[in-house]
Amino acid sequence: MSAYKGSHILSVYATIDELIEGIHALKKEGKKKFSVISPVPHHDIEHELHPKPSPVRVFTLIGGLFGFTLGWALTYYATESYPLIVGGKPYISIPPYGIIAYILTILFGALATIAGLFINARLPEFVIKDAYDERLSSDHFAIQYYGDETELDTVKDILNKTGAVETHKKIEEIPQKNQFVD
Amino acid sequence: MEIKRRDFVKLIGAASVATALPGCTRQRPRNLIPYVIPHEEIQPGKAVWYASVCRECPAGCGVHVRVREGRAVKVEGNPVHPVSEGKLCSRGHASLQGLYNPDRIQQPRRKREDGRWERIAWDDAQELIADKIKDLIDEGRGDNIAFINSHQTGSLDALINEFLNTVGSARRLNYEPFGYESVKKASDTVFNVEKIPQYKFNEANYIISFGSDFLETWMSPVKHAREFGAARELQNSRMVPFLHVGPRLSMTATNADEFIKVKPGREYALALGMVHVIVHENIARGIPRAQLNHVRAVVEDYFPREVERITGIQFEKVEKLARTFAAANPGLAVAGNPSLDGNNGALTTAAVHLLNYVCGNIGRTVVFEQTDLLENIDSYANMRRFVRSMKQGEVSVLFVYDSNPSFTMPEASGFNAALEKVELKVALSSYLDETSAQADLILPVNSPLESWGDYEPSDGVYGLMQPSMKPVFNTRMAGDILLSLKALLNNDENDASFYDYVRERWREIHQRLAPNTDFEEFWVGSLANGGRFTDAQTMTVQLNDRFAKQTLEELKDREPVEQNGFELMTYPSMNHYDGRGANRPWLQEIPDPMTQMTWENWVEIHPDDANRLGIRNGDKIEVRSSYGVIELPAYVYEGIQPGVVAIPVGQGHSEYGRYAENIGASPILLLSASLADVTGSVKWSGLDVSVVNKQERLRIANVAGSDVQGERPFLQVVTVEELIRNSTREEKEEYPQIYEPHEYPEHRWGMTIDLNKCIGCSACVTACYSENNIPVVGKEDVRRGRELSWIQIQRFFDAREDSDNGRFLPMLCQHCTAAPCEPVCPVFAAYHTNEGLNAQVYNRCIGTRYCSNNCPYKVRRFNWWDYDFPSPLNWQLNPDVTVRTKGVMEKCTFCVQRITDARQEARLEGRDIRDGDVVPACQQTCPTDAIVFGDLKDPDSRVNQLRERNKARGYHVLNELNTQPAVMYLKDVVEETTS
Amino acid sequence: MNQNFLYPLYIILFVGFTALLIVVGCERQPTHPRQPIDFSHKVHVGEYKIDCEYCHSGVRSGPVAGIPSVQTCMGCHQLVAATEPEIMKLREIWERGEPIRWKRVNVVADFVYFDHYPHVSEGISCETCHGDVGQKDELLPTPHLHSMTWCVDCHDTYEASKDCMICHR
Amino acid sequence: MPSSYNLSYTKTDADLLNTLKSPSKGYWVALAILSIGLLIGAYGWGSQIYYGMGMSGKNNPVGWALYITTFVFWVGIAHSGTLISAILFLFRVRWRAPVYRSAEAVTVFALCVAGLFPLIHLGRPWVFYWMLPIPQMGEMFPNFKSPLVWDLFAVFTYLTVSSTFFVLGMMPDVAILRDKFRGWKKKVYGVLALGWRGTDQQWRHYTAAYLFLAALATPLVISVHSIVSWDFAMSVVPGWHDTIFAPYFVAGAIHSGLAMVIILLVPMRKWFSLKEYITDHHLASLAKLMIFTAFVVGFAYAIEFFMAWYGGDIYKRDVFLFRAFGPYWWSFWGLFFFNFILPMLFWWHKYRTNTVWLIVVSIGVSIGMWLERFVIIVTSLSHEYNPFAWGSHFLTSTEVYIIIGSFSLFFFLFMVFAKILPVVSNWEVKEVIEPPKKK
Repeated sequence: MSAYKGSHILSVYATIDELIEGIHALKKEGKKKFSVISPVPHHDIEHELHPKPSPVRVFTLIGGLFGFTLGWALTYYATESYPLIVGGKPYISIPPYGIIAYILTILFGALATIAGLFINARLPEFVIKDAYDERLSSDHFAIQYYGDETELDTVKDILNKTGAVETHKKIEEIPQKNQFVD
Repeated sequence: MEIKRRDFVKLIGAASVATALPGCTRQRPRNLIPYVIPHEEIQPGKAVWYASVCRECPAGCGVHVRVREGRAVKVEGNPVHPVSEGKLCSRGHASLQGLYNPDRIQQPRRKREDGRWERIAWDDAQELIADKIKDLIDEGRGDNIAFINSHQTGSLDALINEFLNTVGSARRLNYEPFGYESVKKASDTVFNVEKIPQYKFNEANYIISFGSDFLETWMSPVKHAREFGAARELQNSRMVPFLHVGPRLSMTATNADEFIKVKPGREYALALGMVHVIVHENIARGIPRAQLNHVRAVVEDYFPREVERITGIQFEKVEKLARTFAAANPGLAVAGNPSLDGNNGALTTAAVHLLNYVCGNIGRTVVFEQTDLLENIDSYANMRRFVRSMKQGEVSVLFVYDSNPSFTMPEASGFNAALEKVELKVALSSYLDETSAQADLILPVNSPLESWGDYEPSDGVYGLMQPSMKPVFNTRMAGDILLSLKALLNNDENDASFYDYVRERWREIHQRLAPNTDFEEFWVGSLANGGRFTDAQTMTVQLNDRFAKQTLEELKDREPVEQNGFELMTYPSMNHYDGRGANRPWLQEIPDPMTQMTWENWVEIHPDDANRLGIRNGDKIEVRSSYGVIELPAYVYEGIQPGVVAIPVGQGHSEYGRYAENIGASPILLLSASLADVTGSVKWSGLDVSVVNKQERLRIANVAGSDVQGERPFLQVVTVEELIRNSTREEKEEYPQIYEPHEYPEHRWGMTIDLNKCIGCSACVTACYSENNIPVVGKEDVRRGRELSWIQIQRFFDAREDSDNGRFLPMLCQHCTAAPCEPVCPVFAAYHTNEGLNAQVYNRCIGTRYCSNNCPYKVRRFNWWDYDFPSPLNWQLNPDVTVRTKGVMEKCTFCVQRITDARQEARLEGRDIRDGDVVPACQQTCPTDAIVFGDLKDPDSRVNQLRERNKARGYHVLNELNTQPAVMYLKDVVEETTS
Repeated sequence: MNQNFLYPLYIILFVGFTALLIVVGCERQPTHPRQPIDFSHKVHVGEYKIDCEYCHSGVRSGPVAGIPSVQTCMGCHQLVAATEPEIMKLREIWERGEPIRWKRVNVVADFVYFDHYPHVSEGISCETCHGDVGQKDELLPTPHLHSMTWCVDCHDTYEASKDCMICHR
Repeated sequence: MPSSYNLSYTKTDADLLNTLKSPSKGYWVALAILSIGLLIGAYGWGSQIYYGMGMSGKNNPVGWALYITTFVFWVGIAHSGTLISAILFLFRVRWRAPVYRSAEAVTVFALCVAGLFPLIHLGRPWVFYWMLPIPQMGEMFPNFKSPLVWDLFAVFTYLTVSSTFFVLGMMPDVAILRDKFRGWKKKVYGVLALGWRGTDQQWRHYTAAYLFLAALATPLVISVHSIVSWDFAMSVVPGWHDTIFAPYFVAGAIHSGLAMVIILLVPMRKWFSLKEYITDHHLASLAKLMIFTAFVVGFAYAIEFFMAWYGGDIYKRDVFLFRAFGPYWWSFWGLFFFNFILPMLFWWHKYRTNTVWLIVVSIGVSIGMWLERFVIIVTSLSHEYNPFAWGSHFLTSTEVYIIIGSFSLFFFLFMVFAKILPVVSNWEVKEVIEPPKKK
């Protein structure tokens, strides 16, 4: 999903050039409440949007740190709860426990990354509620614009001029409480 | 795992009831006298010990039987019995498997017309016999009744004679396949007494064996091993030298400081040569001057160069040996192994008697006693005469008790054919062996562990047997059967029991030994003691005046004809003796110490011969004599003379239960029927045979992964010279430690094993099987390397460059301080206790086998299957030790159950565990005391003292791995045989 | 978190299989043993306050507490309550000279070696483990006696050794 | 490199759909054969659980044999996927795009198969959960000092990370399938696509997550096989106790992984007509990489032998002599030939562009790598410290059944995957070709 909510239109483009033109047209009008849909991330699009770094990396870091701590805590607690001598080694032995901590760092780092992606990208969403066009995943592009109905109509005209082949419209009822329940 | 202990616990209820209700069952043993625990009551969960006598061979060791909840679970030596002194051999331990053998005959059986067996009631069976005997007596043919039994003394012996007297017969054969005829003959020739002397190895200063395997099977192996162990105790880095001269590197030979290989039957020349040197050099102490010339004349031909010609031993060596032996004062020379019977056995023994005589050893290390009990054994000549009378129809009723002549008599003797002429053959036997299979009636007898009785192995040693448990099956004591028969014959209603009979006989002993005491006290004391033991009454012997050069010549057996190129040598098997041990699974599974073969019989053949015939280990070869032919796997063995093949006796049963049947072939089938010329014994050796390579690989189960250790210092040996030179040098013990060592708050259990004393007899292995419920895996799994022995007697032939002798390394869990097996276990099934045990928690084990991979000693054993203990073998299981299920690792625990017991015992008495409280099963039974266990934290403990005294010999196997084992080995020592 | 559908399938198979193995591998405990005689601890212990060790006499000298012999029963029941039907049963058994085939109630795993003496001698009361049998007419299995957790907890409380070899060998 | 593609967005989509068409008869026959293989494996394992570990050919010295060999083999195979997808991703290697999906599939399925072997080789598999880090019997945990527990953690983590990586990478492609199909398939793929629409925000988090996963997977892949190697290197067994083991195992893993990828790519590219995606150039690149890995493993063999000689430890020296000249000589020389000599063919352009030779050499390397583990495990254990305890492994039918089952399971999973999910990463191919433009 995107950072915006509510009623929107979806203008579908057949080529990337026209899409870029559409983005330019919107920018010229000073309209910013849109997102771009593409089958692949493309540097031309990124160039237009100047995205901020994704917060997923924070999740990765926190997950990793958690795993690291858990690894040491688990091994330490396990040893303390039933201390048994093996092979003449000390009860708390750093090298083997470090391996456990290392592995758990990666495991929880990875799990947290996935969690970060899902939280930030608002996934999974098993039934797509927003306007969508099936060509978008393969070879078409789209601009999704959010706004009230009057604004949407003007935007639709702007985009149509830049070569949008089709426009879908989705009007949300107000209030829009439980929108992102999934 | 579930069944067994549950059964035991069920029994607990029954056991306490049984104590409360005396005399409620017929077969209940009376007045059992517990030895260790006073007879207040049997307490469930605690063991009771009964003293008895082992009857697995004629040696007659005293035993203690450990009984839990009414079941015998372990046999150990009786410490006060002069033969065993607390020790026991493998065969003794396996008597339990005779008791609980799943193939025991469970009730009386009669053979039907069609040859199948049917059940018969005891009374019917006994009446049937009595009727037959009555008929015979009425016809005046009472002497047509005959009795063959294994060697018996005491009450049963007397009762058999009494029974035969009642019916008016004298046909009684005290039959043992290995009857030591050559020793008797030699004593008769040299000293004019037809007796078998007692040998005192612990009193000798020099030991020479002329082919006598006295540590394995010869006469009284446990006693000999015990005394040998004492003799080989190091005193100031020196010990009693031991030289073995013989045809084959037997286990006894391999323990010698020097083994001189000679062709079988030529050992006598060395003995005579030594006598020659001694009498000519005037160093003979034992004989009056007057006899010196007599002896000189006898041995005049055997000057050392002649000895060199006969035996190949250099004449200088002969001279040196003679001088050293004469100087020993006293030394001990022994000879008379059955395997030389028929091959100058009598001559060798006579020569050795002479050697002992001239050195003054007679009466000191070789003692003739007033009553020699082995002399009653009937020779093969008597058996042959008996076969002839059977053939002539002079035997109508034959009783065979605890003897298997159909198997042990040479096939060519015609025993089996003659047996068919006997109208009624009654087997008083527990097993369906070759003889009972031909019987008309089998009356199953109690195992010795279920029986009353007595046995005198030697003069003054009265061993008393008492039942340790109720009979497992519907069997009776042989004595009771004979008494019932006697009563039936006399129409006597009085049902006397053998128990009363034994007691009556002990009244006589009471009169003789302690007439002034109360008999009841004497009896109870004897039961608790396991018998009464007094000093033997010895007799002095003198050289037979008529003994002359010619006499020696007469003792010579005919030179073997060499047509087919090989001379056959047979010898009693270490584990199976004459074959009676073959149905004990432990004895099948525990490897022969020298060849490390299991579940197998084999032909030992020299590598030169083997190369010539293209034979490799395990190839099927055919051995053919004029009397028979057998096929067996080859064992290519350096320890045998070229031109000789050796086969152990004991395997190749066609009957005798699931464990004995169809294993190998019996060499007895090859033997000649005729008597040995001189002694009248079976010609166990010296037969001419041909050997053919059958070009087929057989699946042999040999435990040895390698016969040599190469550069690996697993088994270390020093000569006394080296020992004296380096007497202060110690093994480098301290390695840098990364980790702070753990403290042992109370004890640190450890073990010291003196390799110099280990003779390889494997009694410890059997004891361990018995104590720790180790399953027998069978031939196929042994072949695959899956045997489960916790302690293994590993044998290497190359421990010293200058000798090919095999040496033994008892390998068991080393209980390392820094054990490699422990940290790799993912679930803490292997861990270290704070008493230093490397513990294995079976119920925690998930079976990764990682610990086993990581054990450098390879002493961990994995349960590849759920092993079967066919009923009633499962009754033997020690209830104190978990029976392991499939998928679980197991290993030596230092008998942790005994440690726990000792701790509990100490706790009950309110004290700490003392040194000697904990004796693991292996140490307990070790005849030579090679194994010592104890607390390493206690500086005064025996185990520490031993280490302290033998610093220069102590080493840890794989010390460089820094596993810091708790087991320390003391290096094997080689003494010089000549000085 | 739904993913490639093979993955959950795999997990389901895995878990199911494991569960099967665990069920197969577990020993079952007897649930409700039917005793040959309706012996009541409530009567003996609860009402008549007979000491446990009067019948279970082995606890101070060895590992096993022991089940009393028929003679012990008859010691009292020659006279006491001799006409009760259950006691008549007992008498019959006594006269036949048979042991009473009691059913085991608590079956501790074979690899557990419990020794009464050290526990009793340290003053642990019978009730601590066996519960208040004086309240019960019929004894049913005591689940905690089969749980190592329970043993270990108590050893922790009393600071007794937790060495595995104490109970397993 | 994009110039090498003559593709368009529509074409790639069509090709993608093409791979998912109803399978041919041959496919079903192959699947049926593999199912039989699976049943054989299940029978083998079942009988082993029922009768005991004795059904396999192990014994006292050789406590581990074919199961652990095959376990290490599959873990090694698994490494190819992560190598190609994560490491080449981090290095921005562009030919990675069309091949990495199948490589990841190899990783996941090989790990699934490998994960079974520690269970199979347990004496008491029904209590395997005692190894898991959960308190048992009150407060008993597994022994974290045991390399097997590290192994469990490592393999479990690896399976988790690689399968999430796999599933995550597939999400945009599954979205295509969702949009292309109708009916029940649309619903199924719709669920699997998790509502992916491809907005710029989604792509932003997605690429970030993808990058971090790749960054985590890279040290993981190195450490997993290092830890697997420590199962051996942490022991005292001569021939196992080697410091070189970790890099040696990782190199070996990559070597075998490459081979397995080639084995799967070549027929796939033929059957699914993917020649335009997986070009001869790609295959040749893999082959060149294989020369490199062959040299790495060859170097490791040489160093092992050098150390055995130079180290002066008689036990280790004897094990290496035993490997080369003992009864297992065939396995030792076999591995040397297959792993080192045979890949040298790829020096010649002719061989590395010939698909038949590619397959032959790759199969050879797979065999060789299996033999390598066999040699390491079985010969070392057969000839350990105690000469009296030497002994050798013997082959049993149960072991063969289980190994057949393991290979069947792997190929079964892969074949099912190839027919229901995109075997080529469509979106990443699109990334490197020209987007639709105005003419």
